[in-house]
Amino acid sequence: MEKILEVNNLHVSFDTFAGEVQAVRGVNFHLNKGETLAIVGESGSGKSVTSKAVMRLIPNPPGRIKEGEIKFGDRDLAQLSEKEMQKIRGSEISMIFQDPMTSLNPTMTIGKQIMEGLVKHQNMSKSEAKERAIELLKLVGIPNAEGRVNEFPHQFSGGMRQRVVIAIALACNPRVLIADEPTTALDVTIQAQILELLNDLQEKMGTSIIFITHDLGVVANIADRVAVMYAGKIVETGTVDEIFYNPQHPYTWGLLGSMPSLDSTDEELIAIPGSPPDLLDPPKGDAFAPRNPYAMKIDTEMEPPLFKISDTHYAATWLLHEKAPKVEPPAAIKKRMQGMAPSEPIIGAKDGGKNV
Amino acid sequence: MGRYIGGRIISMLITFLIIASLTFFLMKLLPGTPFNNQDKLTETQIVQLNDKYGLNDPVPVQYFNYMKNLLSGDLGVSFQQDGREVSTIIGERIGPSAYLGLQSLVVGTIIGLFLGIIAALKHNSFLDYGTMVIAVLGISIPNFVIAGLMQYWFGVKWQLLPVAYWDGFAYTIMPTVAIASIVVATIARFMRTEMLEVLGQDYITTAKAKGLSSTAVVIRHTIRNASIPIITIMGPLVVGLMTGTLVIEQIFVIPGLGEKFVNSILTNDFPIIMGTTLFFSILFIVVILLVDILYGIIDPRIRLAGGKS
Amino acid sequence: MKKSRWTLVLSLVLVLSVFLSACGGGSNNGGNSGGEGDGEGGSAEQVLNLVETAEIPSMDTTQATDNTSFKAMNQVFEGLYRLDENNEPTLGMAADEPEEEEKDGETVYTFTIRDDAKWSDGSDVVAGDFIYAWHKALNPDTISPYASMFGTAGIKNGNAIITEGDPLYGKVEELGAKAVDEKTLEITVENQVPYFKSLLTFATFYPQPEGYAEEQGDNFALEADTMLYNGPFVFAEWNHGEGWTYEKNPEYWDAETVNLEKVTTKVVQDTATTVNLYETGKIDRAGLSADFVDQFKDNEEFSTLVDPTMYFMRLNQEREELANKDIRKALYLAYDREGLVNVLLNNGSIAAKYFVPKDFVKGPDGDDFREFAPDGFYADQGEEEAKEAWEAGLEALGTDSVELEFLTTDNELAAKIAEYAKDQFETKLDGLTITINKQPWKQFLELEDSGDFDISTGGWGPDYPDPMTFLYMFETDGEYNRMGYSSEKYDELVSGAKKETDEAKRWKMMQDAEKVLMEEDIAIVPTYQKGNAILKKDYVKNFYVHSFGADSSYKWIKIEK
Amino acid sequence: MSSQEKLLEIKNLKQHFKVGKSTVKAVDGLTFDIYKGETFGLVGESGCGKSTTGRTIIRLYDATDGEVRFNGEDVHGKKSAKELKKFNQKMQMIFQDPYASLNPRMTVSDIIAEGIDIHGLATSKKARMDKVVELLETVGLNKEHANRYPHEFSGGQRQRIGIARALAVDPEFIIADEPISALDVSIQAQVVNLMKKLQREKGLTYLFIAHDLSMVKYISDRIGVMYRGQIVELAESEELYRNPLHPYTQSLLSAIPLPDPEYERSRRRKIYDPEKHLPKNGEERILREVMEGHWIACTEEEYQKYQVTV
Amino acid sequence: MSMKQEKLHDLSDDMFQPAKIDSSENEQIARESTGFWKDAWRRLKKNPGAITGLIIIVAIILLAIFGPGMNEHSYSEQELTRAKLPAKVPVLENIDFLGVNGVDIRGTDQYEAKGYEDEYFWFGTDEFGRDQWTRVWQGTRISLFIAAAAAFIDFVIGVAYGGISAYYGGRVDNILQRIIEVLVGIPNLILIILFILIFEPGIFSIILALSVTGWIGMSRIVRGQVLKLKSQEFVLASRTLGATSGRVIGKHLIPNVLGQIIITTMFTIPSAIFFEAFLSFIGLGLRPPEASLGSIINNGFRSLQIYPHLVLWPSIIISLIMIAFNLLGDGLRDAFDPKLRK
Repeated sequence: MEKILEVNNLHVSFDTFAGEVQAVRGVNFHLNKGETLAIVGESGSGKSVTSKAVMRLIPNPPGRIKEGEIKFGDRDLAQLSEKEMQKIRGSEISMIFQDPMTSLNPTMTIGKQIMEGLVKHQNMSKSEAKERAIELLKLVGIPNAEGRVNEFPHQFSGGMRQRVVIAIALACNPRVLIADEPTTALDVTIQAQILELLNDLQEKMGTSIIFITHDLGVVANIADRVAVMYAGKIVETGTVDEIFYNPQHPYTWGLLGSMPSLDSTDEELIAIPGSPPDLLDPPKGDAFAPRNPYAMKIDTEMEPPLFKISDTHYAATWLLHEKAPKVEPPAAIKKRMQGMAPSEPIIGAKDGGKNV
Repeated sequence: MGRYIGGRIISMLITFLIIASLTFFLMKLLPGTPFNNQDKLTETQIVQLNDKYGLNDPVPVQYFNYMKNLLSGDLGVSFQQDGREVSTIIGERIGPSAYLGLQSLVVGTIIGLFLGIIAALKHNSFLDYGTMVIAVLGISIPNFVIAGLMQYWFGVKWQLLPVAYWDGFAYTIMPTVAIASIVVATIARFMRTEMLEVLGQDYITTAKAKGLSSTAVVIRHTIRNASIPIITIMGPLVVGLMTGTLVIEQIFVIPGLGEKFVNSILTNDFPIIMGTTLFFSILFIVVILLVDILYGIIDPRIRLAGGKS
Repeated sequence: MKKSRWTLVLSLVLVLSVFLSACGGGSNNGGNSGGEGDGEGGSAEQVLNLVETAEIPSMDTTQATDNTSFKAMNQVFEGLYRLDENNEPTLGMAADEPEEEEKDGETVYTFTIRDDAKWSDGSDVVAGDFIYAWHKALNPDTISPYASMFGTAGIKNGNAIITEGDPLYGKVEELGAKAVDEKTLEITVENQVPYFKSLLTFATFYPQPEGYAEEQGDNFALEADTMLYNGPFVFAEWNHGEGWTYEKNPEYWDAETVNLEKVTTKVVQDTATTVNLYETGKIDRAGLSADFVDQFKDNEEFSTLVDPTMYFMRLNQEREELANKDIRKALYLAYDREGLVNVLLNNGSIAAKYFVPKDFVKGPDGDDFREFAPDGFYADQGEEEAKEAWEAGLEALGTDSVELEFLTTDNELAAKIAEYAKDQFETKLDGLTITINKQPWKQFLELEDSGDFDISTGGWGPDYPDPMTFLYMFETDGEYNRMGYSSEKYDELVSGAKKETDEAKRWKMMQDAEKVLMEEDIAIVPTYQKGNAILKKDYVKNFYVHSFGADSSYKWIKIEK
Repeated sequence: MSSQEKLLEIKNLKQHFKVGKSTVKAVDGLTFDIYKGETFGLVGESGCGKSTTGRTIIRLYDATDGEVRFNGEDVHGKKSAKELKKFNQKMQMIFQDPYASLNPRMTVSDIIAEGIDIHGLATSKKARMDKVVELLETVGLNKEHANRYPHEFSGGQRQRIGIARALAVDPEFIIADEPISALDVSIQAQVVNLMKKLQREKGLTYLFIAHDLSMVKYISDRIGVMYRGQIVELAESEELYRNPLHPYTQSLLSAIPLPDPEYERSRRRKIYDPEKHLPKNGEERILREVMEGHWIACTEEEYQKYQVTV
Repeated sequence: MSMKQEKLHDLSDDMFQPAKIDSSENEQIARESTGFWKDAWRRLKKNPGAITGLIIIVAIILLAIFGPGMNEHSYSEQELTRAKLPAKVPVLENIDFLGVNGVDIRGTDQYEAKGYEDEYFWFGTDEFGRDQWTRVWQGTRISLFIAAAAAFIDFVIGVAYGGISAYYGGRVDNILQRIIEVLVGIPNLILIILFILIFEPGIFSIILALSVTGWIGMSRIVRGQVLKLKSQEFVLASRTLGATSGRVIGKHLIPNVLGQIIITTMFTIPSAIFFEAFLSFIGLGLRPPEASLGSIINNGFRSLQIYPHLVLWPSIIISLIMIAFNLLGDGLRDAFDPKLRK
């Protein structure tokens, strides 16, 4: 599989009044061509920062990429100048943001906002760009695109605005689309529509997507592979089935366990106790240790490396160390691992219009 | 929209009438009549003069007469400038004030916007502080001191500009600078705040993510959105400037309205006080209305019909 | 010929010291309204550039009340007489000195109007124009603030017509003035005064073009083109609030005497600006406030002039403390006038312990009025005597502390003088506290008029060349007494002098009156006689400044470069 | 669902807002009861009026029309300050935004003790502090947190502080207005577990407002589905999920993504189009009980049909 | 994947014993406790402009308090023989370019000329021979007092008015806002003259005059903020707890508007000083020999060209006050802005 983007040992810090906040602390992942990689984690886990770092959109100051490389083809994005980066943004890598209500310029027609990228990257004339903008609006499912291209953002509903944002992002046929919680602010039915749209578009255009979310339901729906982030690090990564049906990291267990399933009975949800660590002063050892009911002494001393479970599946927990005691995952997780887990990962099975 | 403006105009008229009435009564509270300074008048003559201008009538009668005349468009005649129509006097005075005010506004706004933008883009840098200090300096030195210094250095010492009078563009330069310094400071500070606000908005990130250059982001997305709220402070600023500043007008010998207004109050020239007050209020109310309408035109989010959406 | 130096003293215009009734003389060769272009040509262009501190409120001779208006009118209009270089009335519209005729104790003067007396539209100035203007001034509907001038001049029924309740009230046709024919004007005087002719130079006695004025109606004299001129100049331009421009009047009977082609006048209120304009050659004459004197006193173009204008403090004698003569004496003596005139004013003003000014009028013997007491009263007494008097006064009052309110205006100079007075009084007179009440001009007058003060500052300029223009003020219940002063002896002397026809006796009575006021009663505290510091280009010749009536005349000015 | 004692009865509740010249009918004729000790879930998409309903019940807004009876007393008829105070003590609210719901200028102890102060529930400073510490411990925090400021806490912690504040006055009934929608998944479970625990221990009754159907289903005994200011379906939660009758409910349920890739691959979404669902001849849909405890807004004709299907 | 696999084998078994995790530690907050004000102060400290402003303000306030007492002269003691001496400062007089050696701009040593060789007037003397140093600081004191008092009144009225207007909203708001519209329309110079007449000139009248319409700006700010705040959930929470309006306003609204109020006050003070200077310019105001910075500048202004020291020192101080308050105000705005909070 062709790796289109590879992030190695990425560190991002923010200098605040209180000191250096290490938001991302050595993240490694890659994105294959045509796939959707979901990065899951709670707020403050560094997932958004990671994605912004890829786009080099971390405001500096206070933020800065401390070290690491972001390989995009043969280029290292971390090293590019701002000018070179501008050529990549919007044309080769695009981004969609969380809140469609605020991510559009309120005083510019949506047509112009779409056209900007086209004019910049594809040297289109205004009229060409406008035509293309209308096409894009149609593509993302906005009815009466010819008329609406001249309207302002406030004349659109939230879901429609998010479609516009997607149209902007897709304008130049980017190879990578980074979607930073694009459905979090939307209602379920609208969310479903947007997810369907993204799936469709990916099929049509073959774009690789990094999808950032904290909603495991959405992950299950859209992802091919999943990276679970905690406290600025990736703690488990694998295919979607591996993560959902054979999770290995206690944090992943916690995440999965804390969601009720529709058929669940009255049993208590698995809550992860406490709060994520303060990245101003990350704890020694495994950052998850204080919240981990299975924590071992080594967790408070040393950071766990990524243990390999399969070719695609890695997890950073000392529980996978040969000397670690075998632990029983919580009941709900066990149920997942036994009952529902298919023996083989079903990566290729994504095709075939599963959604309406 | 038509209905909205209609409604606004009616409420404006009411406000206007209340201002007219209150000013009238307040003015009547000022001790003395316009004729007590005419040193050699006898009591009889003062009575006669007061009679001539209806000043001996009971205040409600005077009020009634004044409002009656006002509504028929008659502002009366000046007491101090014997017999001249108030409207004529305002008419001949407003020109220089308005010209100077608008010129200062334009110059000040341009420089102020520029400084504000620079300061915001270089937030917390030396340039930011430097720019703000310059902006603040503009309002930090009393403007009669600035004006006096300029007049001395540019006018007398170096003879670069005319010392005073109102006789062409060269004559407007120093007063413009003196007045614009306040505008610069106000606009620069406001713009800086707005810019910082806008720069933190999500749509700026969207624009950057499109790959636009920093310049394009600043010009197309930031400045425009940051400038819109400036319109709100423009209203009072325009009125303040158009109506002239007494100090600058005196120093540079500009026959403007500010000087006339202050002197009318100090000489109990009732018709002029009323006339200028009403003129100011109308100007103020109208400018505010225009600003609101303009706001609606410039900011697509605000639809006039429903007020702010 | 009442004219108001009052407005001079405490002008309408606040900020800038009105103190300098600035006007400037001289010219340069530029000649446009801005007066630019120094050093352009050889032969001197007859252009003069001046500034004024206030705009002209009125050009209607019957309505004007202020200095600026009177000065402007003196250049563009002319009465039967006008003042010359020596402040003497010289023939104006009158062709000759009038014929005098005594009749039943009344004197009838018959004036002949010059044949070549013309309005600027070429029409004749006729006797009826005088009568028209004078009637207008007296008519209750159009009453002139200076209507009392007719009474002062002694013109028959002048007082009665404007006195409400008098059988003649409002009957203007009863005035002792008649147009016998087009060019003959007959004036009946019921009460002869020596300054009669001088008064006729005053604006209230100017003619108005009857037909034209009627035609213009309410617009008459409101703009440069709604009036006619019969003086040496006409208004070429009158931009209210900005300034005005005179041009030589070709129809003027004495046009050949007039040298100036053009005079520009701008309204400049700020002295600093005035000085800067002078320094850059934009104006030819500038009045200086004390702040600028040090800067220019070594300059050749600097000069000072003394005015017959007096400054003094009214002591409200209805107040218990000030009813005490010792207290008044203490205040009179405690005040160091030398410091005031030499340091604070610094403009040629003279420290004064008298009320009728120096160099103002000469008596029948040819001596200045002041000769009888050249240094004023209590001239040799000072601080020590002040303290003694103060102690005596306090004892009489049975107290050891006195608080007095010092009413003054917001005029900068007036405020300064008040500040100085406060310090003088408080440091020299133990137990005295002075509170300064600084009020805008209008309110100042209101408070002073209603007696709501202890001490107030005042100034007075002459309306006609006679000590009476000062002395009549403090008659019991006089309009300008305002401080509750009442002395039978004084009243007797003043009213006697008014009636006395023997000049020498009259003179003596007036001197006695001043003595009563100042020496016996110490009714007021005089402070100084006004001086003016002036910068004038030396190529401006014959700039005549008058001690009463209009401030100055431009008729004879010549530019010599 | 212990007893069937009605704690709260809502009849024909209406809340209309004037926006300029037009009127927004945020809540338009709601009728439902909440039984003592149960959790009643109210779901719907944003703008359907569910939050307004909660706020109107607790009198943050004055109802345009309708009746709210709490323990048999008409809440909105109450006038005197004393009665109102008593009511405020019985009914409490937990808010959505953990950042906006705590006053940034107050310490946690002052925030929690606000109710104690208002109702004079503590006799001394010490008693007040003890109560605060007790409440902090109840919600899983401790006394070291008492003197800190809200911004120092994580979202979950803040939400728990909000719960402690509501508990401080010992209420019987709590309106939870989307209490977890702003929280991370792992934290949502903390809060939900806490709420359940509190319900067990203190016999609380909840009105749980949310748009997250899986969580609502998990916590609620009965659920009302709101659409455009009205309840379109109301049933016990199991029943509602198993047997959704209203097309809108069906569309909502079919749109929820579940953390199960297998299921997701096969999920089919139903689309609700209100235009196509307009009742013929303009008849209004009324909430009718098609089977015991299962109510649905329908026309007479539809009602007949539903009865047949059921 | 950086750690080498083989190294992992070296770990001791002991390390894999369950750790005792104190559950309460989960909730521990590592950072030191910071209230809003502390936080803002920390941010302010990092802003050199604001700190410079603060230092200048403190220095000027101290000088205004102690300056007039730092020499033996009083602010009203006149002595015309020593009028208009330029500045002369011991020690510094020897450094020529500072211009504080008693020599006027025309090169005459005025101290020598007037016979005051042994005296020192640090800022020179005015036209009455009063010590300019004492007067300037006395004036600063009065200016600051007037400004502070006016700002205080603006604060009280503005906060109450704006607060009530926004809190009660609806009709009340409508009426109160109309009143403001009218007030803005009436020329306040008329009102000021009325005050000066009724209460006689002096500090009190000026403060009242400044307050007539001065509070409107404050009330607008407060109104805007309260409108925003009153629908915030913490306010709703307080109301559901049965809080009275007084409590909601006092405990919730005001403390949250306070930042804005302080910033506004920072800008009210300099504008009050300026307005007072304007009143001096048109001759209204204080009762001499009381003086404010404005009136001292105005008096000295005309001697600018010949006695620059009369206008130089007070101008520098008034400008410093303006700059300092503006810098501090801007700094506070940044410091209080929650958007910049991390």
